[in-house]
Parts: sequence; structure tokens; C-alpha cells
Amino acid sequence: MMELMTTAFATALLAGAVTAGVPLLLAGLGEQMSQKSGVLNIGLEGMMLAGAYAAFVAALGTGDPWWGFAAGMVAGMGIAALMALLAVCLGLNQIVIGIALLLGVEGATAILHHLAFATTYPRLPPAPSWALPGLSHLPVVGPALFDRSPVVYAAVALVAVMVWIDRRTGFGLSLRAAGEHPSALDAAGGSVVRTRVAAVLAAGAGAGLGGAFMVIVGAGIFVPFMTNGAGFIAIVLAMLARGRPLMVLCGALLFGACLSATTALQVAGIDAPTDVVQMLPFAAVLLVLAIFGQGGALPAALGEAWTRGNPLGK
Amino acid sequence: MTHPVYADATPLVSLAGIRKSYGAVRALDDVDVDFRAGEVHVLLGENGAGKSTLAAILAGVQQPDGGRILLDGTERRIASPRDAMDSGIGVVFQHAQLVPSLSLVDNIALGGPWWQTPQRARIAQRMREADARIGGTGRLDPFARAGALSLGERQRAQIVRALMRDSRLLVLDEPTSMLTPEAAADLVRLMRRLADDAARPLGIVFVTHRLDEALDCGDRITVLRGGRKAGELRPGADMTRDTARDTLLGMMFSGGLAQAPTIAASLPAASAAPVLEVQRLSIADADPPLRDVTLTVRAGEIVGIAGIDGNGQRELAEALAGQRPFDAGDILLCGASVRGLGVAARYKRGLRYASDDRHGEGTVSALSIGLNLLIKRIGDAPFWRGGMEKLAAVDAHARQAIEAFDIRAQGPRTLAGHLSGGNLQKVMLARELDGAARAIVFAKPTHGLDVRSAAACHARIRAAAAAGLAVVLISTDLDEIVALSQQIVVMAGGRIVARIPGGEGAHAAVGRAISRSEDLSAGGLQDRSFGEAS
Amino acid sequence: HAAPAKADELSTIAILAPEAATDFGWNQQGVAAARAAADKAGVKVLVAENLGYDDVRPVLRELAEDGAGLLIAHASGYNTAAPEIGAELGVPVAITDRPQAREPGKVADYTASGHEGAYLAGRLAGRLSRTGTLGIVTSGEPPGWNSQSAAFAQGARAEKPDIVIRYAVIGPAAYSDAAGARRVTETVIAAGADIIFGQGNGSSFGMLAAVEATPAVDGGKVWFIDVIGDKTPIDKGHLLSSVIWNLEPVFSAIIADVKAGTFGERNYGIALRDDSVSLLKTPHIPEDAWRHIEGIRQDIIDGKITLTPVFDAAGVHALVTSATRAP
Amino acid sequence: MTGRFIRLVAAPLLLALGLTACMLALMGVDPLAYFGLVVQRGLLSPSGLQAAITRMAPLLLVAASLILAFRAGIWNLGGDGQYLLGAVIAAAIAPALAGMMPHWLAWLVCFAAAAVTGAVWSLLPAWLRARRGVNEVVSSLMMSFLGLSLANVLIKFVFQDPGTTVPQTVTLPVADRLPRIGDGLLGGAVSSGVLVGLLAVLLVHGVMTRTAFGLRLRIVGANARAAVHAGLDVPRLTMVVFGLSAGLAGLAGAVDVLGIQGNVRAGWNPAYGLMVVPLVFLARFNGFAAIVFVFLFSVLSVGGESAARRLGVPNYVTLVTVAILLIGLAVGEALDRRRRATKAATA
Ligand SMILES: Nc1ncnc2c1ncn2[C@@H]1O[C@H](COP(=O)(O)OP(=O)(O)OP(=O)(O)O)[C@@H](O)[C@H]1O
Ligand SMILES: Nc1ncnc2c1ncn2[C@@H]1O[C@H](COP(=O)(O)OP(=O)(O)OP(=O)(O)O)[C@@H](O)[C@H]1O
Ligand SMILES: [Mg+2]
Ligand SMILES: [Mg+2]
Repeated sequence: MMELMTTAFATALLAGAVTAGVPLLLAGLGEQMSQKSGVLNIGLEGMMLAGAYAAFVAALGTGDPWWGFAAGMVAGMGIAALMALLAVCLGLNQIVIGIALLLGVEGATAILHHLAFATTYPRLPPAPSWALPGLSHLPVVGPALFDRSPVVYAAVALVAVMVWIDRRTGFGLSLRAAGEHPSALDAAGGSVVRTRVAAVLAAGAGAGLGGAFMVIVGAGIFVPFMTNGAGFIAIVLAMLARGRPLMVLCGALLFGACLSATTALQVAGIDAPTDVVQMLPFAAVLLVLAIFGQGGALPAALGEAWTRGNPLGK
Repeated sequence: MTHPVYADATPLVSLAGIRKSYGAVRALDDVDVDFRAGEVHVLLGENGAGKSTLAAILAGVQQPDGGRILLDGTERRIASPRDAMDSGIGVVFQHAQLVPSLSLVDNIALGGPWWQTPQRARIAQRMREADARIGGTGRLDPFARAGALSLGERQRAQIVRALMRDSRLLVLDEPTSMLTPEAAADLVRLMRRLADDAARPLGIVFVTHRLDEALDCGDRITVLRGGRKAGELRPGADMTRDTARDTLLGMMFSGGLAQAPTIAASLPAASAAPVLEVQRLSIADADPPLRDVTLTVRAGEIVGIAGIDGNGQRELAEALAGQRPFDAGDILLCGASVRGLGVAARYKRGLRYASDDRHGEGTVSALSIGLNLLIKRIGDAPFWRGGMEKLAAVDAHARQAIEAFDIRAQGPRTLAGHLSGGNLQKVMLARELDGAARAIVFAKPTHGLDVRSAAACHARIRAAAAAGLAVVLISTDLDEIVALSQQIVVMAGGRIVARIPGGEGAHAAVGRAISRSEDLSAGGLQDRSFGEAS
Repeated sequence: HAAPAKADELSTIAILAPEAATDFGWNQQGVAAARAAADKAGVKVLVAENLGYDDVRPVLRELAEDGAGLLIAHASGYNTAAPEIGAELGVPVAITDRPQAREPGKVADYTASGHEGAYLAGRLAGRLSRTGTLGIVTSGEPPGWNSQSAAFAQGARAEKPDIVIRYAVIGPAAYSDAAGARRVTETVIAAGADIIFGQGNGSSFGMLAAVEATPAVDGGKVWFIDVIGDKTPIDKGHLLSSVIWNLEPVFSAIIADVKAGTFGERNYGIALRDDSVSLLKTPHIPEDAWRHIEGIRQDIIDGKITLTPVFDAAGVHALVTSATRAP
Repeated sequence: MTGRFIRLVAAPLLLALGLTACMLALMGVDPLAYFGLVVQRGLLSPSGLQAAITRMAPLLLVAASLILAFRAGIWNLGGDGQYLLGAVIAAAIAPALAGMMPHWLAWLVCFAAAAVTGAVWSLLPAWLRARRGVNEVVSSLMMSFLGLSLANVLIKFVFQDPGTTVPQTVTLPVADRLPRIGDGLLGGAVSSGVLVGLLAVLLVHGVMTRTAFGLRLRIVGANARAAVHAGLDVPRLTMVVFGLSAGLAGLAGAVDVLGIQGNVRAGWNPAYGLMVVPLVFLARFNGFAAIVFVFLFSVLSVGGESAARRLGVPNYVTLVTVAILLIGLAVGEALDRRRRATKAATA
């Protein structure tokens, strides 16, 4: 066990936690924005998957990972645009549309992959990383945290941006109002529809970028259904965070750390049943809920369609 | 009291031939009306007459089906609330349009450019200025959460917001219905002052159910009936108040209005035994905490509980009904403690509570009238047998109530959510007065009801007392309390601060007690007056 | 209802695979083998792929109705349903991972355990490892993979008693979790492994990507040993070998037995003996190492080395744990 | 009525068919052939129809579980974990019981055990919601993830069939499973589990709309403050609803195992929740509508698989068709609701 605790191993664990956590963080931040505005974006996983596929195709086609990230974001927003059109503008049931979009994207990306890559399985070259001067030479944390893809830094910076949006912009206020009391936003001259559409698109962008990261930095390859439930975990993280972007970061890192810990235990040869070890992250969340859980702080109008002048829609 | 009326200036807003239907309901039918700067224009009409719809059209919340809207003489469409705002129309809605979790400053910043940082300090400054302009005493904290404010404060904040946006026409939908008489009077004076402001005369549209308010401050009164304009009145020297009232009532209600007696029914016989006794009731876990409340209500007696909203009346009522546990003291019904009993058991023994929150807790909008009449005794025969609902029995019971209480609805299965406020109130009264009622608590029973519905409700309350029930009447409407109660207690800060016998002179005495208590409890989250800055 | 095909007039067979037959693995090998065997025997083949692991009974019924005289249920998850439907409709079924279900004329099992090949892979890896540490990464712990993981560990240890083996499972059902596979593989590499024995479906491509992108702790190249299929066409220079499963002889034998009316009198398996299991020879394997492996292969065929497959996860854990603690 | 049918079902169906047709045409497949095969297999061929009806059994029970919870305003999204644990327990005890007692009794015991298991798995989220006000969406989802892992642990370490290397429970012999029904009309290949499912949905529908108990739950779901005003014990009802809903999910697992699967393998998770949640929303929590939608979905999934195989397109096409159909139905439902809202205002 002790001989295993090399810098290389510790670095890999930490780096692995970050790699697993960043897609959750990106998607979770987006979802949080969407939830704040009152839209429960249950199709987040579909947006991630669409982002992953588009990023893969673009990065492969252009040979440039930046195009991949851009394409992933655009694809995530494309699915989000459908969500916005159907669930926000037309007011259709958010859960039905979210799940439908997820199923549709799963099917569509699997078909496209089947047609295009099922016999070649191309892989992407390693994604470029930026070493932060000074920090990247630290042992363990240097390579694991400070010599990473710029998207990692961007994701962390995004937390600050989200906090800033919430506290310092008119849009942040509109978001809160759209989720808590949409009619009040409307009466104040804001636009509920535009706010919600923007938030859903942002969620799509975050999820798409998360999917892109998963493909370009994480796996280096696309395979059907590869998001493997990450979207749902991001939704849970967004809910657990109760509106605070920093808590999404903590949650995503905790989740990544649990995954790394699982691997570490196995690699160290600690003979625990794999299934038991893999309960770790979920048990951690439940423990947090059971100990600290208090009254739900979800936006009052979460999940409800809004139309002006409908008295039942508050 | 003379004031300029700019009768010949171009109206700020004119509506011509406005029509609006919801499905087959004609909420507004060919309505012509105009609103001018410097004029307080009152809209009157019974429940469902179309007043809120008119306000909603001015606010850009509803689009008319037909007719024209002229702003400063030119035809315009008010496509959205933002449009209304940009045209200088500010609306204070009946149900506060503030986000409870945001501060007042943020609520005012709402709707600003999305990329800009709200200038909170500047907004707060301007807010204080605007507040001062309407005679604020500086007690409206710009950084308080909207959800933590009293109804009056929220209304005030909305008026401030409208003024800060340079509104020229201020529309207020039933702003006084939730206020104490003093606060209402202050608000009425404020409207007057805003209209009379020589530098910036505002146009005011004021929706109310109170004829006296209308007559006190209205330069012009437009009456709506069934969506049509029933008439217009300019109260003036040429008309006595009584004639004006009669004229208005005649316009509002086709059948006219049976005048209700204004003095309390005769006192119960001295021998009548106490039915409801509240003994030194205390609840620590309340805001404000309830302390040592003691009350005795005899059969046939109406005890009024006056006071500003939020001084423990709701907690007392809930404790009586069994919705809220209490720490110390006791509640006796016909001499027996009800302490260990739940809502249903108390209901069964005849202790009843008609809540003031008709939509929020008193009824379930998704359920039929029939079931709403029974929600406090679910499972009881003959409406349920072996747990199975007996539709015929439920319907028959509901038909009786509809008949007896004159509930205007298609039938027993009409959903409560489709009823007007007045009819919803009747459903609740029917439920609480049903069967062997012995004591009943009415909380703000007539709030939001039109004159006729309110009178009918008052008649019900008197009838209940006359039938030997012990009645507790909680209200912020002093006229109502004085008109109905044989005994009046004033609540403040969770205690009873005064006990005043009903009848002659009660009105002034209770009013004094309330304003004294208000001074005492200043600093809490009570309703604050709209009084002039001193 | 379709009358059960008489044994001697077998004209159509069907194979049911849980995932797409383009995985360079279990599904592709199975479907390709079924096609090849059917070609050889001159019968038609119906292919139903991508069926998932839920309820395959409707498909079994439909294929039988469509005239299949033999149903090859190519997933251990189908080995309960297929014999039931076979019995109901009177169609012979071939299943996997349930040898005791054999029944003359009705059911035969072709439990495919590549443990002999995996043992060879372990010997090869033990011999070629520079760092003295090997990695096993699997996407789950089904019996077929357990037996190979165990044999790989046994082989490596036989080759070099003090070899260290790092074992990691990606997730509870991580068959398509390519990103997870890559992350876990990179961790295993960081723990010292310079040869990865990888088992997974879609996720194995993530393992391959990790091997291609990550240097070993000594700075050198990390090699990948794959299972079941042959990923040579998509290799970028890291594919050391693969434990190839060739099911064509198995399916051919099954078809022949059906035709001969002797179906169900025996079970089938894959083994080094008839090359239904083999170790893939790639140009990356040094000649002397390959000769060494050939020798061991012969010893296994000759019975000089006997291997007992370990199918349960606990057995695997015990083996790799002892290897972890070896030094 | 016809107008309503066109709005609710026919028009959305046509829309979905149109969009799917475009997709198929893009893939070079004749859409008419595809749809023909779907209908042919899923609806017209006896064994396809039997398969579709059989497939409804667990879906209906899951629908019943969700309708009960959703109507009471409880978002029990932990159905998959409850389902799987129920299935594992039923699978573990059924083979032993079948030899000890009459079949019907063994089935009943298994049903009860599975229902109790599901209910137990909902205790924590129920308690958190009832006593601490913790939103149940997150907690029930987390319990579901945990439950999936726990099911695997149980299978591998407690209930593993010693006779096989595959981690799965002992198989219940076909003769001991729930009887098949519909001998004449349906060829006798339909599991009677579907009757349990139908019964459950209708029962839940009836209880929710026609009984005192259901009325209490509806009040809690519609307006929690009104529930307090009416004197209902909201925390207790919350626990009860969670327990019943989770119990039905567990029962669904048992019916699937006893009626169809015969055993449970490690790693198996049909994730019916994801499919049934949108269906019950579309049904607006109405039991009869849920039955129709579940049937539609079953026909599509059985027929779609067959059509894809025959036309040589990947089976994923069915996923896309289902997605488009869900969207179409949602559009129809919204149109209908708008219509009814205007009508109600007219009332
Ligand atoms: N959004 C709506 N949908 C359907 N019908 C409505 C809607 N809003 C109002 N109505 C109906 O239109 C009519 C006019 O309603 P309105 O709210 O304008 O009356 P009001 O004069 O404000 O009544 P009140 O005195 O009770 O406030 C009523 O019959 C009401 O039921
Ligand atoms: N969808 C609807 N269909 C039919 N009637 C409706 C509908 N929504 C609201 N109403 C009725 O419209 C009327 C006006 O609604 P509004 O929001 O103005 O309430 P209000 O009557 O003014 O409120 P209050 O009862 O507190 O005075 C109410 O009587 C309400 O019951
Ligand atoms: Mg109104
Ligand atoms: Mg009103």
C-alpha cells in the first residue's frame, strides 16, 4: 500500500478526480441557472451527449480541439433551443420534453456513430494543456491542477462568473424572479420567456461543453451512451447546491474525488466488493442530506410553465 | 378641499369600446372611459364586474379583444407590462407583484438592462426620495426582503416603484382592502396628494369596494356592471352623500341593496353560559409570540378582535381551530378542554374556523364545491361509507348549501378554483356553519367582497349569533367590527391590550386603542401608516 | 405457429446479440462467426443485434416464427429466456455461461472462457514488463472476464513470481463509459503498470485512448492487451496482443450437431487446442517472446500445464490482491 | 369526443410519424415499410401483440406507483431502485417458497415481500421529506442509485445461484411462474402479471378519485396549507404515500420476475422509470389514459425492434421514434388543455 503512494499515483488520482468532475461542474452550473429561472431541465444528459458527439466530429474533422469545444457548446445549445421552444415558449410539460429530448439524442447520436465511426473508432490526439507559470511545478497538485486544459480553468472561473451574474447583473435578478415569481418579473417590465430561454440555452452551453470535455479531454473517443448518467448527477448537484455556484463546484469535486477514491481502493488491492465501494458518492450525498438537509430551497415556480395573464400560473 | 380638474386637457389614457372575453365570459363589453392627470378616478362594481380586467389591460397583462386605447390622444397598443411602463402607466396589482426572496431595491431594479449591475446604492437613495415624496417616514428599508414586509409595506413599495419609473397614471387595484382604516385613509389622502401635485399631477385609477372611500376621494366614479359601463358619477356639492351612495348602489346592483341594520343585535341574556373560553393562552413559537390571551364568548355573543394585521390574530385563530399547538393555557368548549383534539375532532364538536385565506388554505381549487364543503370531515357517513365516496350524498349536501347560501355556481361539481371570491367565501361559510356548530371564528370575512356580498356575509354572521353560536370576529375593518360586535378586544404584539364594550362610542375608543398599540409595537414588522411626514 | 424445424432440414439459424456487432469484441466476433458458420453450412442467418439486456423473449419468439431452426442466444443474460422459449416452441437453442442447462435436442451451452489465452497473455506481459507492474482494467465483473483476469494474473505470476498486478473495475455497469475507462486506466498506469490487460465493450476504446496518451512511470510506452476481438485495424502502435475468441468452429459444430440430430448431447467451449482461443501475434511482440509463448501454448494443449478457470469476482480479488502484496 | 381524440392522439401521432418518416428517408429506409412492419409486428401478429401486452405488466405497476405519488404531490423518483430491490427479494424467495406452499400463496408472499422491500427503501427520503422538509427529488434519486448497487451486492453475495457462474439468483421454474392467460384469443403467451398491473392502475385510480383516503392525498398534493387547515396529518400521509408508491414499485419488480424473467442478474436495470414518468405526465395522472399510453409504448417498442431488424437499420431508430412521439403527445396535451381551460371559463 505504502509503496503505491508515489507522486505519480497521487497525481493521477487528483487529475482523475478533476477530469471526472469538470463535466459535472460545467453541466451542473448550467442546470443551476436553468433551475433558478424555473425550468427543470431533465434532458441535461441529452445536451451533454449531443455536445460530446458534435465535439468529437468537429475536433476530428478539423484536427483542432478548440473547434471541438465550440461545436460541443453549439450542439448542446441546439438541443437546449428545442427545450426552450417546446417547454418555455410553447409551455409544454418540462419533464416530458426533457426526457423525450434525452431519448432522441441518445438514439440520434448512436445512429450517427453507427453510420460514421463504428468500423474505425477514431481517437483524438491528447488535448492541449496550459501550464500555469509557477504553480505547475509543484509536486502532485502542479500537474494535476495547474497543467490542465484551459477548459478546466474556464470551468472554475465560470463559478466566479456565475456568482457575479447572480449578485451583480440585472440578468441575475431576472433569473431569481423568473423562478420565484415570474409574474412579478413580467410586471416589472422584464421578460420571463427571454430570461428562461437564455437560462436554458446557458444550460445547454454548459452541458454541451461538459460533453465536449468528456470526449476531448476525458475519453479521447466517442462511444454511444458514453455520458452514462453524468447528466442526472449534474442535475442532482445543481439541486443540492441550493442556488450557490460554489456548492456545485464542491459537489462536482466531491463526486470526482469519490470516483478516484474508488479506483484507489481497488488499485491498492483493498479487497472490498466493487459494488459496495461504488456506492460511495451516493452514500456521501445522502449522508450530507440526512445531516444538513433542511427545508427545500427550490424555486417556487420550478417546473411550471408560465404564460402572461394566466392567474393559475401565479 | 378644492383641487384642479384638468377636464379639458387631453386624457392621459382613453379607452374606447374596449371588449374582453374569457371564453364565453364577457369580462368587459364595449367600455368607454378616460383617465386624466390630476384626477382620482374610482372604479366601482360588484365582484366579477371587470375592474381587475380593466386594470390588467392598462397594465399590458391582458390584451383587449376589441376597441381602441389612446395614449395622450394617439392610438396605441399596450402589448406588455414593459410597454405600459414605458408609456407612463404604473400598476399596483391586487396580489403583490414583488419577488419575496429579493430585497426591495432588487425588486425595483428588476426589469433593468440585463447586463448592468444594479446601482443598489443609487436606487436606495432614489427610493428614499420617492418615499419621502409620498410622505414616508423613512421606515421603508430599501434593503429589507420583500417577503418579510407587511402587506401595507409591500403596497407602499409598489407605489414607490411606480413613482420612480416616472409613471403619469397610477393604477391601484383594491389597495385598501387589506389595510386598517387609518392606513386606508392615509393611502386615500396620498392619492389625493399625488393627483394634486402641481408640479407633476398624476392620474390615479383607484379600484375599491368601499363606497365611502370612493366618495371621499373620487373626482370621478365609473361603475362597471357585468362588464359594461353602468354609469359615471362626479361627486360634488350638488349631491348629498346619501343620494350619491344610492345612485352608486343603483348602478352597481340591478336589484338594489337591502339596507342592513348598523347596530349590534341585542346583547345575549346574562344567563347565557360561556360557550368558548380561552384561558391565558400562550404560544412562544410565533411571531409575535402569543401571551396570556383570555377571552370568553357566550352563546349568541359576537366578540370582535380588532388590531393591525400580524399581531397574533392568525395564531390565536389557528390555535382555536386546532391547526397550531399551544404551550400554556387552555381552550374550553362548553366547559370541556379541547386541548388534545385535532381539527376534525374540534370541527365535530362544533368549534369552527373560517380562514381569511380563501385561496391559500380555506379551499382547494382543484376540488369541487361538494368536496370543499366536506374537507374537514373526510370519511364521515353518509358522504363516505367504508371509505368509499358516495357521490349522490355529496352532491345532495352541496346542492343544499348552494341553495341555502346562494352560491352562484353551475352545480355541486363546479371546481372551487372557478368561483369568484364572494362565492368562495360562501362555500367556506356553508362548511363552517354546517351541522351542530357551537362556536365559530371568522377571520376577515368580507375582505375583497363587494358591498352586496359583504352585507350578505354580515347578515350570516348575525344570523349565526342569533341562532345561539358563540362568534369570534377577527377583522382589520373597524367599521365591520363595530357594526357587529357586542364586545371588542384589541390585540397588539400577541396580547390583548384593550377590552371595549360594543355600541355607542366604541369606534373611537377602539381606534384610539389601536393607534396607541401601534406606537408601542413600532419597530416590529407591523403595518405602518401612510401618514404625513411630521 | 411455426412448426419446429426438423433437424435434418435446418435452413435458417438466428443469432441474438445484446449490442451492435461493430464493437471489435464479443458482439462482432459472435455475429461474424455465426455468418461464417452459416455460410459454410449453407444455411441462412438472421441477425438481431443491439437487443440490450432486458427482455429478449419477444425477439426469440419472432425469430423462431421466422423459421430459425437454431437460436444462438449470444449473451449470458439470455441464458434463462432462451431455453424457456426454445422449449415452448420446440426450437434448439445455444446459450452461453450455463453448461448445466444442456438438454439433448433442446439446449447446448458454449461457455466461452478465454482463460487459456489470458494465461498466455499474462505470461507474455510478465515477460515483457519493464516496470514489474501490470494492470487489469475491466468495465464490470461478469464471469467471462473474471476467468480471464484470474488467468492473466496466474500467467504473469508464473512468469515472474514477484510481479505486481493492479486491478480496477470502472463502474457497476460501465460498459459504455469510455471517459471513466480512460481515467481508471491512467490511474493504473500511474500506479506503475506498463502493460494493460483491458476488458470492456465501448469502454475498451477509452482504455486504448489512455494507453496511447499516457507514458508509463519509466517514461516508456504502455502496451495494451485486448480481449475477444482484433483491434489491429484501428491500432496506433500500442496493441501488444489480444486474446482472440474465434467462435466459428463452435457455431459450425453446433450447426453440424443440429443437422445430425445430436444437438444437446455435448457442450462446446473454446480452447487453445483448436485455435478457437488464440493469442494475437502482432509485430510488436519480440520473436523470442513469441517462441516462449508458443511453447507454453503447447504445454497447455498437451496438458502439462492445467488451468482451472476462476469465475467469481472474489476469486479474482484474492488472486490480484496477493499479487499486489507480493514484494 | 372525436375532436378531442384527434387533438390528443391522432394529430400528435401523425406528426410523430411524419417526423420519423423524414428521418428514415434520410437514412435510406422506406418509411411506409417501416411503419407497416411496426404495426404488423406490434399489433397485428399474435405473438407480437402478446409480447406487447406482456411487456405492459411491470410498466403498469410503475405507472400506478408514480400516479399515486405524483397525485399526492410527492416526487418519488427512486422507483428504479425500489423496483430492483423488490425484484431481487422476490427472485430470492420465490424458488424456495414454490416448493413449500401452493403457488398462489407463494406468489402472494413474494408480492408482499417485494412491496415491503420497496417501501423500506423509501423510508429515508420519506422521513427526510416529512420531518425535515428535504426535497425528495434528490434524496429518492440517490437512494435509487444506492439501491441499484445494493441489489448487485445482494445477488452476488447473498442470493447467488450456486449452480451457475453468472451472478444471478436461482431461476424460478417456468411451471412455478405466474400463469399465462388468454389461451383462446391471445395464444396463451400473455403473462397474467398484466392483470396485476391493470388492477393496480385501476385500483390506484379508483382510490385516488373515489375514496376518503385518496381525497386526503389529493388535498396534500394540491395544497399543503389547505391540508393543514383541514386537519390532515401531512407528515404521516407523506410517509404513507411514499411507502405505498415505493411498495407498488417493488411489486412491479416482483411481477416482472415471477411473470417473465424468472431470476435477476447482477447489473440488470430496466430503468422503467425514465420511460413511464413522461407517460404518466401525458396521462395527467389519469389511470385510464396511462393504460392507453403504456400500451402504445409497448406496441412501439416491440414492433420497432422488429422493423429495425428487418430493414437493417439500427434498433436506435425506435428510441428516436419514441422521443418524437412523446413530444407530439405533449403538444396534443397542451392544445387540449388550452381548449379545456377556455371551456371551463365558459362554464
Ligand atoms: N384569467 C381569467 N380567465 C378566465 N376568466 C377570468 C379571468 N380573469 C377574470 N375572469 C372572469 O372575468 C370576469 C371579470 O373579472 P374581474 O377580475 O375583472 O372582476 P373584478 O371586477 O376585478 O372582480 P373583484 O371585485 O372580485 O375583484 C369574472 O367573471 C371573472 O370570473
Ligand atoms: N382560469 C379561470 N377560469 C375561470 N375563472 C377564473 C380563472 N382564473 C381566475 N378566475 C376568476 O377570475 C376572477 C378574477 O381573478 P382575480 O385574480 O382578479 O381575483 P379577484 O377576484 O380579484 O380576487 P379576490 O377574490 O381576492 O378579490 C376570480 O373570481 C377568479 O376566481
Ligand atoms: Mg379584481
Ligand atoms: Mg377582488
